[in-house]
Amino acid sequence: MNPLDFSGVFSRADRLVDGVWLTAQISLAAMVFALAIGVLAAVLSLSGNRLLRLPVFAYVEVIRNTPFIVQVFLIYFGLPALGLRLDPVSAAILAMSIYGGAYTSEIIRAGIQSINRGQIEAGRALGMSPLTIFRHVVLKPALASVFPSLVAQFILLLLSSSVVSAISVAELTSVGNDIQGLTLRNMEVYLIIALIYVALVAALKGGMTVLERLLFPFKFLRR
Amino acid sequence: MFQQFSLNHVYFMLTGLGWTIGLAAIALIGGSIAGSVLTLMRVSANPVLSRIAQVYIFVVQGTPLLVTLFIAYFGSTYLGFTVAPLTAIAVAFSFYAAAFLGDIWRGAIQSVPVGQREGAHALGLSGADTMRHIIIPQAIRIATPPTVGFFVQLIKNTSLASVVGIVELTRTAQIVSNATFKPLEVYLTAALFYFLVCFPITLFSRRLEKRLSV
Amino acid sequence: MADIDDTVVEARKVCKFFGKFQALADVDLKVSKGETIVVCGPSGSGKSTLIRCINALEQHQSGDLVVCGIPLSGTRASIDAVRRRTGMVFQNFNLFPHMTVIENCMIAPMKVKGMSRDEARATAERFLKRVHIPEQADKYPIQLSGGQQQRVAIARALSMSPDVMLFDEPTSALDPEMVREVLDTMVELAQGGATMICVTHEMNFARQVADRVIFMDRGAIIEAGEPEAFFSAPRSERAREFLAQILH
Amino acid sequence: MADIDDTVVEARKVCKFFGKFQALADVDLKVSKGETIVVCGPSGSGKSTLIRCINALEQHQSGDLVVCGIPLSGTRASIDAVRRRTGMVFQNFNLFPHMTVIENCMIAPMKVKGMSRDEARATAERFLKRVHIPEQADKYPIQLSGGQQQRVAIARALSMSPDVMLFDEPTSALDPEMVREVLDTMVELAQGGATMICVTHEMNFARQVADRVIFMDRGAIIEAGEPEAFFSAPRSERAREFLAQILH
Amino acid sequence: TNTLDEIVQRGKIVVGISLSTPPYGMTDANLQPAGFDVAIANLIARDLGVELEILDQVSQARIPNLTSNKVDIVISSLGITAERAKAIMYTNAIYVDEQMIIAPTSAAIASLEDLVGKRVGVTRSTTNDTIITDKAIEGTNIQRFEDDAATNQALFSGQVDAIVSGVAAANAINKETDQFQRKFAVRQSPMGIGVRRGDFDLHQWLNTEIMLLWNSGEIQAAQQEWLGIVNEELPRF
Ligand SMILES: Nc1ncnc2c1ncn2[C@@H]1O[C@H](COP(=O)(O)OP(=O)(O)OP(=O)(O)O)[C@@H](O)[C@H]1O
Ligand SMILES: Nc1ncnc2c1ncn2[C@@H]1O[C@H](COP(=O)(O)OP(=O)(O)OP(=O)(O)O)[C@@H](O)[C@H]1O
Ligand SMILES: [Mg+2]
Ligand SMILES: [Mg+2]
Repeated sequence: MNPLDFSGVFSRADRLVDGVWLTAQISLAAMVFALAIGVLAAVLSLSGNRLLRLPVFAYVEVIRNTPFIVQVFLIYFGLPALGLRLDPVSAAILAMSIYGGAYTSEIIRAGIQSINRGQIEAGRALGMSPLTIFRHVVLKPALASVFPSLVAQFILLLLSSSVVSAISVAELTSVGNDIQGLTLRNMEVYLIIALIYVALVAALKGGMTVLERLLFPFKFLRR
Repeated sequence: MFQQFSLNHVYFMLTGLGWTIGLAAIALIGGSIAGSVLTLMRVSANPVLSRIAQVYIFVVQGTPLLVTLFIAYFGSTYLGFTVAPLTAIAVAFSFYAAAFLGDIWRGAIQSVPVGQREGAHALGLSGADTMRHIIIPQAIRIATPPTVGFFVQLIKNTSLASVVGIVELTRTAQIVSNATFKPLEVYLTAALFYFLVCFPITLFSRRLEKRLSV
Repeated sequence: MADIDDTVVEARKVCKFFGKFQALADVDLKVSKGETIVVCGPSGSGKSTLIRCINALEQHQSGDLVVCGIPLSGTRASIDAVRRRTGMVFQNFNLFPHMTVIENCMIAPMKVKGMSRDEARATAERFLKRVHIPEQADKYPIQLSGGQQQRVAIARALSMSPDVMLFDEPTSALDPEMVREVLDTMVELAQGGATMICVTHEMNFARQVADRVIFMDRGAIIEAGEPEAFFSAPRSERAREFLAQILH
Repeated sequence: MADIDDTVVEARKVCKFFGKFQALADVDLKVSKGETIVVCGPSGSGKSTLIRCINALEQHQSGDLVVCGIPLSGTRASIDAVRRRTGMVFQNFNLFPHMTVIENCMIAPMKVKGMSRDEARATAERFLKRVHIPEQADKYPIQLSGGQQQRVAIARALSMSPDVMLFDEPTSALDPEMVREVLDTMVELAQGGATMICVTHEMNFARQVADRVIFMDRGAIIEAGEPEAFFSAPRSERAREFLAQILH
Repeated sequence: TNTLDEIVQRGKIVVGISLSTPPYGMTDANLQPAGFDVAIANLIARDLGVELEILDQVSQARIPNLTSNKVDIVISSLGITAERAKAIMYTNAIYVDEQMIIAPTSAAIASLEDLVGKRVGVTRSTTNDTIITDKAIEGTNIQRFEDDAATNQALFSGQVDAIVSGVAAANAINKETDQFQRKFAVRQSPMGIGVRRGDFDLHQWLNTEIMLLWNSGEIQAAQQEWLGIVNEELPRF
């Protein structure tokens, strides 16, 4: 049995830092887009129109029931056949957004459904248009009520970014794999990588907690 | 030297699918048992137990499953013993699933209104009877949709088992893809297999959700 | 929109069905400017449905309903116009939990009437003063007592300067000690000349300010009259039974 | 557990704190067998806390509380014993939604008293008859009206044959017409000789059956007396104010 | 413990091979393990007089499998580098690969300089990777994929301008299409068998075996059959 030897990992700390940075960037970008897709899909899936609901249903089910890696491959290797050539980072962000959007939309749908009908009626009784009601009466409390689930989903999205190493995105896992290849110190690399991911998740959670307090102060009030 | 992507390969991938389903069963059973333990710790009145569970959930949820599995399988050598691949999988997946199920189930238990617990206590029901006859039956209805949703992700995550040398569906796809150099076709086939396994489950979960919400 | 006479609400043979169930049966009602009407009746008798039809939250199926001079025809335009000119107060307040008290009162004037933020704030402050809680303007609804929340809801409805105020059991979700403060606010409103239709079982309130009490059962108006006459000598058997029940 | 005299509940200088907040301040109370006590007072005055301490849902911090002859010492045994001998009815019914009406009434006799299923069913049926809804036995709570649900809750508590029944605002979540049926059931109980402590603001009920009315404010019992005397001439200023408020 | 004795005693050698790296490790039309690494493993088992058990492994598991005793040796197109040799022991080389640049036939690429500003695909952690990383001129955009199929797919779908590949893979591509061609060789790199550190008896036996197999021409035959070329000389150390 080899004793653990971290020197080969530590000497490449600069590359790990680059990897962490890229992981953070693509994950944050994907979270923003996934949220946007999620809101849109949730609204469509709650519409009375079958023609709008059905595509959303298909989207959500196909994405949730197939491996993420396949979605990544299709976007990176498949789209060029249709004339759309994305660089690896853009392809990764797109794939993660689509993947995250499917889960996010289900969460947001639940949030919108949890809004008391009375709230919507109050908006109507005040003469607000449906769009105004959605924007000012429904969306914010809906997001507020499902915020913890959204954060949990975002954490999974962050962790899923490790998959895009398959299309040559030099994020954290990919850098880790490179170092493994060079040093053959797999256990050492994984231990360090795991620590970094836990730290990233902690940072994300912390940031989201602050954000929650800023965006939804009314959740934390007591009489 | 390139092979044509043929029916033979599809059969090969079907054997991988068999492994995937077997692994999923192991993960679901192990995860449910470990998840129950963690849930009980998490909702227990003992602050130390609940705190340990909380830290556990945080760390394991934040660690990529591949790394957890890697440490379970290869890390044991550093402790001076070896484990069989299936043991490592059962352990790693149980630990991983426990962290998520513990969270989901705790939420479900806590979302049963306090009045229910008080109603039971006021009748003189013991803590265990209250849990068994009053809280859990109601929590199960709340917990079922997210639990089923997580199970689907768990099934897809069994693809990581290739790291301990098990030739499950994704690994067969890798092997075939590298033999035929047709990754798109091969992975699409694999995706279809996953879909056929998972879609009925999510559909079931949707039905359930609808039925429970009325 | 000829408002030549003083009629604010006029219903003629209004019927409303939920599927096969008839919730309103040939309802005739005329409410003039400045009147205060109290509607009572057993649960499920159609009280809420009636006032929800009046502000177009529900669409009636037959009969004529003219509110603030606008015939409710089911068109978007008539619905919008009626909703702007009616104010509604719900049993459960239905304040927007994510907005402060004053924001609750500003959002409709800004988004519906197109008021500027400053204008809306000034209006909102005026009405919060009217319901005696100007000092709560920057709190969130959850920080207020039930009675205070309901008064905010009244101020919010008033902030659109409606021609008629509709109340649907505004005090029945309140702790007994808070009922009083909301009723007092409503009495002031009525005495200040507002047109009001109130679904309520607060008989003392009815005695104090109602011009007419309307008793409904199974979707129909069974009896209508001055409060004293109605309470002391209800004409119908059903009204007698009902009054016996709620005045335990 | 010597029950030599007829005292069912005896509180001496009972204090209860939530953190630093004192919810009960030196409460003294003695309730004898067969008595009906009505507790009233403003929101937050500690009424619920008092009866929750009596059936050990909350643990008091100082003073002595003896219920059905058992000193509530905080031990598991004393808590269990007291909960078996007291029945509680909540404002929101707290029926178990996943059980039928009769199952709601059978679970405690079976699990706590070890009755057989048949025995428990017979008992439950008896009490459902007592509250006049034997025909609803196989429905689920959600299929019943609020008044019926509360009567099931009473039957469920009775099915343990408690020495004292505790009611925490049993009618305040009900539609006005349903209040009557629940109060009638409670009146029957009281007249049948049950020992009862009821938190309620139904003053007619208090007049009809209460042996004593207790008025609480800020955790303390301010006044106690016969209903007529209390309502017509409350001694304390606070009680006067309070009564003025709830009897709008 | 002496791994060599153990192998003989239990009558079985467990060899870690990746079955997803043709032509080294793969499955044949009957889905049986095949390829150059498999052929060498068969020869070794034959000469040890023991049964052969092949354990399929993904690239991250190659070394941990070895160091945690899950396998006896690793034959997995393991390129020899100084840093890697700190983690495991290498036997003498069994094959010397030539790293080629493959690009569209129409592309004007003749030297490392021509790759500046271009996207060059390579399979992560392979010798190909090590070499191009080492040799590429500043400004070359190296993109690493997880396996050869993905690397080749990147070339086919135009996501990279060129890839670095071993001779065998280059041959295979050329057999399939003439849209892509070898441009130039970057360097030669030897591949060995991986042995646990300290397993000197086994290491010595394998070196002996490799020398004998070379002398009998069996290594060359395996190279010819699976890789399509035969090395003139194998470096020894
Ligand atoms: N959206 C709806 N769909 C179907 N039936 C409805 C709907 N809204 C109301 N109803 C039915 O119409 C009848 C009248 O309801 P409404 O709410 O107007 O009664 P109410 O007099 O306000 O009673 P309550 O005192 O309980 O508020 C009831 O039987 C009710 O079940
Ligand atoms: N679990 C608790 N934690 C902290 N404070 C509490 C808790 N339960 C009650 N209190 C506080 O104790 C005080 C008394 O509460 P209690 O519920 O006994 O009042 P009440 O007289 O029943 O009022 P209401 O009429 O509103 O039911 C209140 O100020 C309340 O905020
Ligand atoms: Mg109503
Ligand atoms: Mg209370």
